Amino acid sequence: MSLIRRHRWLQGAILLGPAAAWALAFIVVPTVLAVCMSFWKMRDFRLVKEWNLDNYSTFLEGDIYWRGLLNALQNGAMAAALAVALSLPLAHFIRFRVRRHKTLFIGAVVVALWLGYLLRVFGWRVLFGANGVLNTFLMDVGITQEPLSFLIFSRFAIVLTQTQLAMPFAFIPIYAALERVQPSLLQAAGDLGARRWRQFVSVELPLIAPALVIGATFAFILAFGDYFATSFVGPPSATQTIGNQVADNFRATINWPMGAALGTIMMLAILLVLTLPALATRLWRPAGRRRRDAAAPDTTDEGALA
Amino acid sequence: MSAARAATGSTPTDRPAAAATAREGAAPAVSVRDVTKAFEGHQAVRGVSFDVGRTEFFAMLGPSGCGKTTTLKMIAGFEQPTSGEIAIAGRVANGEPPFKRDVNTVFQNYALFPHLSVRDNVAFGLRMKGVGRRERAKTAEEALERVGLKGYGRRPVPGLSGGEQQRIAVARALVNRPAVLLLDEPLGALDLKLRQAMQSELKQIQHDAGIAFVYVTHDQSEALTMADRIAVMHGGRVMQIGDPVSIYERPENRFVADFIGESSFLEATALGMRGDDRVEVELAGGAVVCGVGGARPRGSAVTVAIRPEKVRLAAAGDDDAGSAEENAVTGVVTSAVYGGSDTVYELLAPGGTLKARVAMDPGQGHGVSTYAVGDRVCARFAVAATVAIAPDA
Amino acid sequence: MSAARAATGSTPTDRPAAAATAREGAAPAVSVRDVTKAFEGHQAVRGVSFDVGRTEFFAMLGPSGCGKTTTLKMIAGFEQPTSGEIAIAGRVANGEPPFKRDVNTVFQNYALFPHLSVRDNVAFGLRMKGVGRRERAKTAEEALERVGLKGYGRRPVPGLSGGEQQRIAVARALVNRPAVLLLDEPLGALDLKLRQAMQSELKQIQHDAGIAFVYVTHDQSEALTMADRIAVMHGGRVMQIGDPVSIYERPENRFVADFIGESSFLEATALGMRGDDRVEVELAGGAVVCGVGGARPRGSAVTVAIRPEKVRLAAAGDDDAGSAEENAVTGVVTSAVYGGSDTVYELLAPGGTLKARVAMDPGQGHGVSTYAVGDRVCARFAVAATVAIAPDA
Amino acid sequence: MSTTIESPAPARPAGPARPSGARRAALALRGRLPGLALDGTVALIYLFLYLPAIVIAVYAFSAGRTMSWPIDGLTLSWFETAYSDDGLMEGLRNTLKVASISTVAALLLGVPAGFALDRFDFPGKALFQRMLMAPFLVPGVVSGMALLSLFLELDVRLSLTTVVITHTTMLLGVFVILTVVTLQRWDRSYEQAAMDLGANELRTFWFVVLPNMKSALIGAALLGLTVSLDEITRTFFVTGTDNTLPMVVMSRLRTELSPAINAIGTTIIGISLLGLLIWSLLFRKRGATPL
Amino acid sequence: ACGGSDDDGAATSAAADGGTTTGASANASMETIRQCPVLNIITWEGYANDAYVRPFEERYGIEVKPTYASSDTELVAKAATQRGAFPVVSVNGAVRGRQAAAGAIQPLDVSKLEHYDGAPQQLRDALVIDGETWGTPQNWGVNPFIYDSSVLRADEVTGYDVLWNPALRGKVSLWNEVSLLYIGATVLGFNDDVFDLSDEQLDQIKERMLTLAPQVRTTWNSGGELVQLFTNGEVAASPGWASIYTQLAREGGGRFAQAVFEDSGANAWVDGLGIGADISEPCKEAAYAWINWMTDPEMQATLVRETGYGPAQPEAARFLSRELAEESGATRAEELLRKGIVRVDPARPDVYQRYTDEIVAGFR
Ligand SMILES: Nc1ncnc2c1ncn2[C@@H]1O[C@H](COP(=O)(O)OP(=O)(O)OP(=O)(O)O)[C@@H](O)[C@H]1O
Ligand SMILES: Nc1ncnc2c1ncn2[C@@H]1O[C@H](COP(=O)(O)OP(=O)(O)OP(=O)(O)O)[C@@H](O)[C@H]1O
Ligand SMILES: NCCCCNCCCN
Ligand SMILES: [Mg+2]
Ligand SMILES: [Mg+2]
Repeated sequence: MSLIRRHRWLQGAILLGPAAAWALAFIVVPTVLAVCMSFWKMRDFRLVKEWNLDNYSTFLEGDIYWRGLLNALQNGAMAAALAVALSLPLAHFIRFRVRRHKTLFIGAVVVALWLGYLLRVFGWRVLFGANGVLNTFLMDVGITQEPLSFLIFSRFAIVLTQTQLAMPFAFIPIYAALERVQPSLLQAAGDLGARRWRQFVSVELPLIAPALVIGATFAFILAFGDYFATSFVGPPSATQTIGNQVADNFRATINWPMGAALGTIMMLAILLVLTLPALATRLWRPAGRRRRDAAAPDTTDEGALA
Repeated sequence: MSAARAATGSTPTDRPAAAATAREGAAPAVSVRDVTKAFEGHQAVRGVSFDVGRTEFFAMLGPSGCGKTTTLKMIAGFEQPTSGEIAIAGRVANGEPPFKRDVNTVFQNYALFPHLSVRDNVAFGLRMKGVGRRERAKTAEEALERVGLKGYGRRPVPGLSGGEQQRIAVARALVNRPAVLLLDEPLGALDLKLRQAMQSELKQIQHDAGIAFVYVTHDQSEALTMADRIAVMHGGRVMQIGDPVSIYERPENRFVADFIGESSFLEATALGMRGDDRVEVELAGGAVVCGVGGARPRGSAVTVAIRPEKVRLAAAGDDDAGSAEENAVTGVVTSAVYGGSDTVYELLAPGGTLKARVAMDPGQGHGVSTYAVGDRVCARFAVAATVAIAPDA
Repeated sequence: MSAARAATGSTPTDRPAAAATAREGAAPAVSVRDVTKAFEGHQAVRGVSFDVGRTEFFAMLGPSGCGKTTTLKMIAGFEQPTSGEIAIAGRVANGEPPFKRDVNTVFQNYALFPHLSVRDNVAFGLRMKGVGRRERAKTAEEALERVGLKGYGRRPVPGLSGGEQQRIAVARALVNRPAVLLLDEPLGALDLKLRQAMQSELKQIQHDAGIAFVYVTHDQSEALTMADRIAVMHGGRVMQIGDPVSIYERPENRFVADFIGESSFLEATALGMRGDDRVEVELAGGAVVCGVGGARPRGSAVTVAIRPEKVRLAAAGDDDAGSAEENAVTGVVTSAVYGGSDTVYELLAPGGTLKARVAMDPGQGHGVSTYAVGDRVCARFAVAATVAIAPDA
Repeated sequence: MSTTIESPAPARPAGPARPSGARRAALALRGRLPGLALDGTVALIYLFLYLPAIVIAVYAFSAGRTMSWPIDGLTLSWFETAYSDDGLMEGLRNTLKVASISTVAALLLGVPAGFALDRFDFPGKALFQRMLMAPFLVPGVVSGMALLSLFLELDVRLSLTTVVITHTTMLLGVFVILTVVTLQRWDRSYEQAAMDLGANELRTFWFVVLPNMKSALIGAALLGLTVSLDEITRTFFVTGTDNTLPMVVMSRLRTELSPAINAIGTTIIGISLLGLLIWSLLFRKRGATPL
Repeated sequence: ACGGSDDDGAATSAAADGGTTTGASANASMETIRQCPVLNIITWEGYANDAYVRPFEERYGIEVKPTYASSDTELVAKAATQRGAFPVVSVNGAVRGRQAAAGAIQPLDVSKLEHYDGAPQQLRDALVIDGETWGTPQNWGVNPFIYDSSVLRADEVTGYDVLWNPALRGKVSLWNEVSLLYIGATVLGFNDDVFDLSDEQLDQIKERMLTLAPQVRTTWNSGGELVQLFTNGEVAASPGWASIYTQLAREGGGRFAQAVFEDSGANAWVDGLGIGADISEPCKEAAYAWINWMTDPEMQATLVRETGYGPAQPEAARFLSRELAEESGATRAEELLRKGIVRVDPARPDVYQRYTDEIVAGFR
């Protein structure tokens, strides 16, 4: 009996071993290293392993870093809200209204990604430019005299592109959760007098609440860390995001420790943002007990995020 | 189609004016008129008509895929008929969404909301109607009490047993005081004992609530014990409508005879009438028997249906002749299966295989089979228990 | 525990040497010895012992959650017993993985591999044994033919009906020629007609294959009609083991009497013995009846169990006395439920409620209830059909 | 694209004898309105998702160099330019190489691990799962930065290998979780049936579990490829002198903005959409969704 | 100018037969060079075009693989984080110090540079620190101010003050780079040592530059980006590069004009070629071959035609049309550079970068 136990333990170790080793080498060690590095400094463009808090005090003092963090948080929040808001009707439509070729409808959401992020951002820029399709049309028709300038190099453009960037990633978990909502539950609600909208609000939404949180989280993280859209279509003031600052410290100013410190701060920010919805979900369900019901994504989904 | 029409025994569908008149005064709770439903070329329901009285317990009975659920859904408003008309409490409901219909449904899988507590499930309909929180809670608790689940209000739904969920689904529907309650195999998932307990409970609830129940089941014994009237369905059509006794004792066609309870079918040829509703036939193997049935042209093929439990057996002897009230055929036992309270024998008889379910003689203690395979026996069954139907009807 | 031990009627578990001896020669196909299984503190099986003969059809019968599946899984090797011993064809199997045991299982949900064709499903076991492709295909086709599914080989599994899947699952298991076939409620998902058809088919297959079947079911009529021997389980224990007739006619405790078929229970006090195995008791309401049972101290509480179908009713009259062979009690009808082939009456009788299932008189055509609620009737039932058991046993 | 959208039954022509006909038609229309509004919203959402692609495709066929409106005539020459552009083609090759190797590597590491996580309990399991997801959940800059720190510290020469390592690390957690989630929905009795029929653990996994995870694995692989093909933020940190297509595109966008890039993008999305169409027509019957 | 400089004839044939080294040693060095699997070059876009790369690859039988940096800082960072990856590193006056300090490049062996002496002294000096030669000049330029002639008249464009012209409201673009500070310094007259400005001066610059906010539509990071901004009508004026103007002149149909503020502190620069640290011997040989290849006067002429920048070898003028020789300032390097501010490493690059970021972040 004990032999079998050990045998089974061994089986687990063999299956888990490679992934665990990989994770140790490429997740744990780099993270620890990056955190350590954030307490070191550069001298003459070379890394010096002298422990200090300078990078963090620079962060605390530097107005520009705070602005970078706030910009990123704002981007994340907007994209999360909009990506979820757009994913919901889409997912609902595919789940409950599309009968055949669901694959096509779902796949089309993902394939939109395959144009490549850069080209997608670029496409918006072309579309919204002063000589772009939209402005030319508006001026030809006579709706506007001058090109609309808010369309591009603006916060509006950032929100638009980042929402588009993040939407498929919000859509996937939301659709997966909706796929597990039995239509009979909505029918039951209708039977009990709920109009379509109430069916959606009172039954559908609560059932997929955890997936909404997951989808919003994905969208948030993508937009929070993104800096291509901001520098491509944003106003100059928005080009400073904390993600951009991390990148610049590595790719430009060669201040790795500062970059690592900002990266560490990003990790902390994400951790905070991730725990908030987890707490909220726990409060959301007064019934209390965590349970695996028909619609909620599996606990591991939640667990991984919480 | 013809079977269905004939079976309704009410206003023919090609005279809508008459139907309209019927709606005044005490219109039926549900009136289904010549309804069909096609799914992408597949006809799920093919011209179904029936009325359900205001306080009637009406069962739709039939094998899997016969269109029961589809018909129920059309009454509830989840599906729209391809043709035909559905009226609820005298008002044509075609095109109306479910939330405007004065019906409620108990779903096959209960469809309780997993994110709500038991009480919030029951109170859902009231909430949709805008009833205040306090009153909602009170009414829901009362409804729970009525189905024997007092004190369950705060519990979460997942984890409740099938029987409990079933009763909550009923409470959730009844709390809205609908004119009609639709139930789709509400007991299908429960085990025998619980099913039996719930059957009488539901019957009681229907009686107390004083409303119409439309009850879908594929379990004939459930339909027989619970319903005031039964519509037997097959392949999207209604094969017969009637009260349990007439459905059981006077099946109109082979499908009903076979689906409701058991029947043996013997092939025969019509000889002539004996009285108004008795027909005399000659079994394929030679014996002459008499059964209940309408006029048949002499020489036409007839099928004779006999219920196994209506057959008495005796060792074959000299006096194996029938009488005016009782048929008698002689056959050879080909199998005998012990079943606790009875034994089922199969006889090779003229016209086919005749089954006899012989109850233990109540006076006798142990269940020991009386006849062995190979024995020649005489089977007797009342003329009143013999039904002559059209072959393959 | 004690019930289970007493029931096995074979080698007591505290004498393993004797058990070892028994294994030589024709050891039983399966031998379960004092097996328990605990899941995280919850005792699912509590000391179960039984033997299954080489060609026996053995049923495990009991309500949901009584430990049937768990016991079966331990035989199959999917679970390991917490204590006790399991031997297959005389060889102790504890600790052996399923793929080394000479048993095969037909799963409750069939567990047919959805990614394989019907033939590849059936041939799976052969493939694992390294049988060549040609021979595999041939053997699989033969097995399919045997279960009446000739020509189904190339079909994909999803989309097959329940009955078809069930037969494929049987073919897939049988093709490996196991010493024992384990079946976990194989017919649970089928509807009544199909279930009955499959019952005789399975019985036939078992007979033809000449191997042991261990058959789990919670349907008593299934167990009664199919099994050579039945183990009735309850709460992880075996309550009684025996052939169908003795289980049905001589229940050893209230659980069995109630679970197998229906029983009425009347409370009584022991008066004394009448002969070897007849005990005379006085019902709580006063009447004296006699039943089958062992010695009881005078004055001790006794429960008397009577099957509804063993009770005959007559209008209450002057000669309502019992005889040496027949008990008689007088009661008032409190309910009468028509059920197609019979009517069930409930009587308020001395000692409790007495049910009587009165079959339609086969000589009578229509099922009309003979007695109405409130009627006083005399119920008669044979002494041989009256079983005296310990109260709450 | 023959797709069917569930819609309420067509309104029946109201019979002449029925005064309720007009009201019923109005009812039917009103009942259909919310559905139509949803259809419209969804059409707009797809348009939103594909607008950039449409714009890029239009300019891929536009003769002019500058991307202003209206376009200056049509041409296919940008496609020719693109396909004969060594830099772009090499980028494309590198991208496909990186995406496929890291997807396969992450599957090989992640599926067994997910399997073990489904079967075995050990202290810290939840933490371990979360840790695996971290590289996917943390912004790309952070995980790119952390891995670059490692490579710098170890003095590893940046190359496609470091890119593959980075992508594999990013995908690993996703695949583990997908495996665990799939297995949780998987009926164990299939495995028991296989063992019952004589298959040991390994053969059970190979012959029964794996084939049935196929669609989940295809979905995972597609997701992996999707994410890897388009990865820039992490790649940016750890790439050496060999570049993936997004990196090439980025450097091109910074300099000449050749419409050849539009041609590449148009080609990729065109082929993907075609593939998707074929896939969904082929697998229509099973209704298997890749995700 | 010391010995070793080639005569005209030899230089002319350099491109054809691989330089002036004798046959035997040439073969030996060819052998060595071929052992360098790939010649990786990190440089600006435009400095590794097919026009130079293809014939070199044919000549030496090895592959040249350019990696492009989009900014000075990226040039430093990439070479520093990937030490040993790039045998050839683009070095310029503004980054040589950081590149050297970070250990990204190694000092050159001047004796192996065939055309070193052909470059004007001022250009060579721009790449020397403390007597060590870190790069050999390749190109130079004075950054022009580019504008849309339909928005500004030429006579309005006299200095960087023009950025504040009301006609340019919302139509200005700026290079998102520390050169922003140099523009501010010029406008404020801090011409003495723009590479070592004090915090007060930087604060003043920041304040002044932020008054540009209403004028600025967006900033640019790369030449291609600015070309798009102009051609798409997004902006009407921006400081730029000669190569950008060259491109705009080709595509814009005379709409765009440039002005070089020779007398009011134009940004001037010298780009050179250096050799990366930690590279193998064969690749080092190949790197020298590339440097000699690119500084050969005839190839320099090609470079002028491709980019529009001034050639580091005045000799190149011989292979250029008179117009182009004039326009590129081929023979006037020292004169033109003296008027502009030739960029060198700032004393405090991180502080400069922070001020730049803060200014940009203050635009809209
Ligand atoms: N939405 C649908 N699309 C296509 N066919 C359908 C649809 N719903 C039902 N059907 C088909 O219509 C027929 C009748 O189905 P229905 O569900 O009404 O049967 P049922 O009598 O309720 O059977 P069961 O007892 O199995 O529930 C079946 O053949 C079924 O496959
Ligand atoms: N893996 C398990 N972990 C914990 N408890 C279990 C497990 N398997 C079964 N049980 C419990 O053991 C008891 C017996 O279960 P088992 O499945 O054997 O019942 P059963 O007789 O087959 O019932 P059914 O008729 O419902 O299939 C039940 O209470 C069940 O909840
Ligand atoms: N297209 C080539 C661009 C080269 C620009 N060099 C500018 C150097 C500034 N230090
Ligand atoms: Mg149904
Ligand atoms: Mg079970």
